[in-house]
Amino acid sequence: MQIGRRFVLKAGVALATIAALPRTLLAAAWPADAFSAKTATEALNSLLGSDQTTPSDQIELDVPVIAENGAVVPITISTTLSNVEAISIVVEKNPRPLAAMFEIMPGTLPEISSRIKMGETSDVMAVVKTDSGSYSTSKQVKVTIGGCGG
Amino acid sequence: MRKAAAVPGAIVAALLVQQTALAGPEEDRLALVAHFQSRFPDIPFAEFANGIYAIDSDARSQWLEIEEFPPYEFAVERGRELWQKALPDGTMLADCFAAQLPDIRGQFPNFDVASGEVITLELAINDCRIENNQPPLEYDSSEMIDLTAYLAFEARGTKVDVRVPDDQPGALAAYESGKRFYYSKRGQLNFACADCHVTSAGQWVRADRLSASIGHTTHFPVYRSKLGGMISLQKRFAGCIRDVRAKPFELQSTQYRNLEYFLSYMSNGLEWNGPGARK
Amino acid sequence: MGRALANRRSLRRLMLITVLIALTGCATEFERRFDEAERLRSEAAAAGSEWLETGDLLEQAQQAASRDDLDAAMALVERARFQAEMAIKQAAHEADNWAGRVVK
Amino acid sequence: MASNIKIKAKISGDLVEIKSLMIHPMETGARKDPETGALIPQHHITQLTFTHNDQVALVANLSTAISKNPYFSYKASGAKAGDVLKVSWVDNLGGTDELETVLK
Repeated sequence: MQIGRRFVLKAGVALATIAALPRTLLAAAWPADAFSAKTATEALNSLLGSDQTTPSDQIELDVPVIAENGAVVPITISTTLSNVEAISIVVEKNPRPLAAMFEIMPGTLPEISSRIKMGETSDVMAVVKTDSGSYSTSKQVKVTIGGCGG
Repeated sequence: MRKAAAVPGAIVAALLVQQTALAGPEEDRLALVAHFQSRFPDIPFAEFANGIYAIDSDARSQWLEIEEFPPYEFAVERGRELWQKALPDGTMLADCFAAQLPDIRGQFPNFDVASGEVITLELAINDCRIENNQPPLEYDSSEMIDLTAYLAFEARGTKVDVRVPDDQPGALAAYESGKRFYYSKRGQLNFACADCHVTSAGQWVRADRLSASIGHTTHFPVYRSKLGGMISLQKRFAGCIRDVRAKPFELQSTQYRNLEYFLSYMSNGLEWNGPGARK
Repeated sequence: MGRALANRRSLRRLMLITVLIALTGCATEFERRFDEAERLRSEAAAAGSEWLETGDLLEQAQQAASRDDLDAAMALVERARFQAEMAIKQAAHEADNWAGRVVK
Repeated sequence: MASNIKIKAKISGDLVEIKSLMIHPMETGARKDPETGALIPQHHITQLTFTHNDQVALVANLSTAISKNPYFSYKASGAKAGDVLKVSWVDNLGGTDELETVLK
C-alpha cells in the first residue's frame, strides 16, 4: 500500500483520478447492475455470470421464521466452504432482490451478520462464491402486518 | 377469601365490592403479580421486565440479536454528553437531583406534595432547566429522549420502587386516577388498557402478541425498529390510545402522569432495564 | 356549573342563529347541528373519553359546508354527533364499571 | 458530537469479532414524507470497508434493503491488541464517514 502510494505520487500523473476512486484500489466497484436487477435471476446473472448455484448444506443461514418487523430482520450467514470470495444476500420478493454482497478478504472468516428489510414473506437466499463456484441455501421468512406493536 | 366461599353469594359480592374500595396499591400490585404468575407459571418474576420477550421465544431471539448492538446506544452516548455539559449559568443537571447517578431514574415518578402532582423524570429535567433560566425541552425532542435514555442506562440493575405514601391523600388519589384510567374502556373500539395487557396478555392481536402490564414501564425510552427512532413511555401510551381509536392526551398531561404513576408502581420489584429495543 | 355555562353559551348562539335566519333567510340548520355536535364533542373531551376521529369529522364537515356541499356536511356532522354521544355514554358506563375489572 | 459509527471488537485468542453500528437513514426512495406526500429520495450506503492495519478485511456492497442504522458483524483471524481497525463508508449521495479504533 505504502509503496504504491509513493509510486503514484512520484509518477505525478493521474493523481486526481486515483484520489477520486480510492476504492477501486481496494475492491471491485459497487455492482450497480446487480443491485438494480428486478429479479433474483437477473441479479445473480449480473453478479456471478450465471443464476445457477449449487445447493449446499455447508452454508448456515440463520433467519427468523416469522420476522418481528420486516424493517429489521436479523440475518447471519456462515459457511464451512473453503476459499470464500464473497457472500451475498438475495431476498427474492424484494423489489430489488440483491440486498448485499460482502467481499471476504484473506484472513476474514466467512461469517457475517446484518439486519435487512423485507417487503413481504419471501425466500431469503445466501449465496457463497468460492474459487470453485457458487453455492447457496434458502429459507423462507414470514413477514406479517403488525397489530398494535407493529 | 376461603372463608367467604361458604357465605351466600350476595354477601360475597358485597365483601368483594368493599375489598375493591379498600385495596391499596400494594394489594393491587400483589394481585396483579399473582395473576400473571398463574397465567405464565414458567416465567420467573424478573423476566417480566422484558415484556413480550419473556413470553415469545421466536421474538426473543430476534430481540437478542438487536441487543447485540442496539441502536439506542447512540442516544445513550448523546445523552451522556448532554448530561455532562453545564447549562449556560454553569449549573450541571446533576446539581438539581438529590440522588447519585444510578438512582436518579428510580426517583421518578413520584408524588410532589407541594404541587400536589405526579412528577416524572421529564418534568424534573425541565424544572431544573427552568430554575436555571433555560427554556424547557419539548417532551419528545431528541435532547429529552437522549437524556432520559442516558439516565435509564445508568439506572440499569437498580430496582423499581415507586412510593405512594400512606400519609399523602393526594398521592393515593393520583394513583387511583391512573388505575381508573388503566381499567376504563375508551375509544371507538371500546378497550381498556387492561383488556389487552391484563386479561389478554400473551394472546395474539393480528400479528402481535400482547405483553403483560408488569414490566411495561421499566425499559423506556425504547428504540422502535418500526420507527427507526426512540420514543418515550408517554408517546407509547398515546400510540396505544390511538390504536383503540380514542383521542390521545398531551404528553405529560395529568392523565398520562397519573397513569405512569400507577403503572410504574405495578412494576415495583423489577429491575430498571432501559433503554430498550422493541419491534 | 360547566354544563350550565355551556347551555347558556349555546342559547346565545341559538339566538344569534335565529337573528341570522331572520336576516338572510338561509338554511342554518347545518350550523345548529354543527354546534350541537361540537358541544357534545367537548363534553366527551371533558370526560376524558373523546374518540379519535370526532374532531376531524367536524373539521371535514365545515370544509364541506364551505364548498356548499351541504349533504356531505350534514352527514359528517351526524357521524361526529353519534361518536360524541357514544363517547359520553361510554364514560358514564365506565364510571360505574371500571372498578369491577381490577384484578383482585 | 458523538460519532455516527460505533465499533465493538472482542479478541479471543487469534480471532477478533467485530461488530459495527452506524447511523444512516438507508432510504429506499419509495417512501413518502408523511406530511407533504412527496417521495423521499433514495439515500443509502453503497460501500462499507473494514481494514485491519491498512489491509482490507471486508467490503460490504449494500442496497437500500439494509435496515436503517445498519449493523454488521464478522470475524477475522490473525488479530492482536494494538491493531488498528478502520471502518469507512460512502453513500449514493457522496456522503462519507469513518472511524478508527485500536484493538484492546
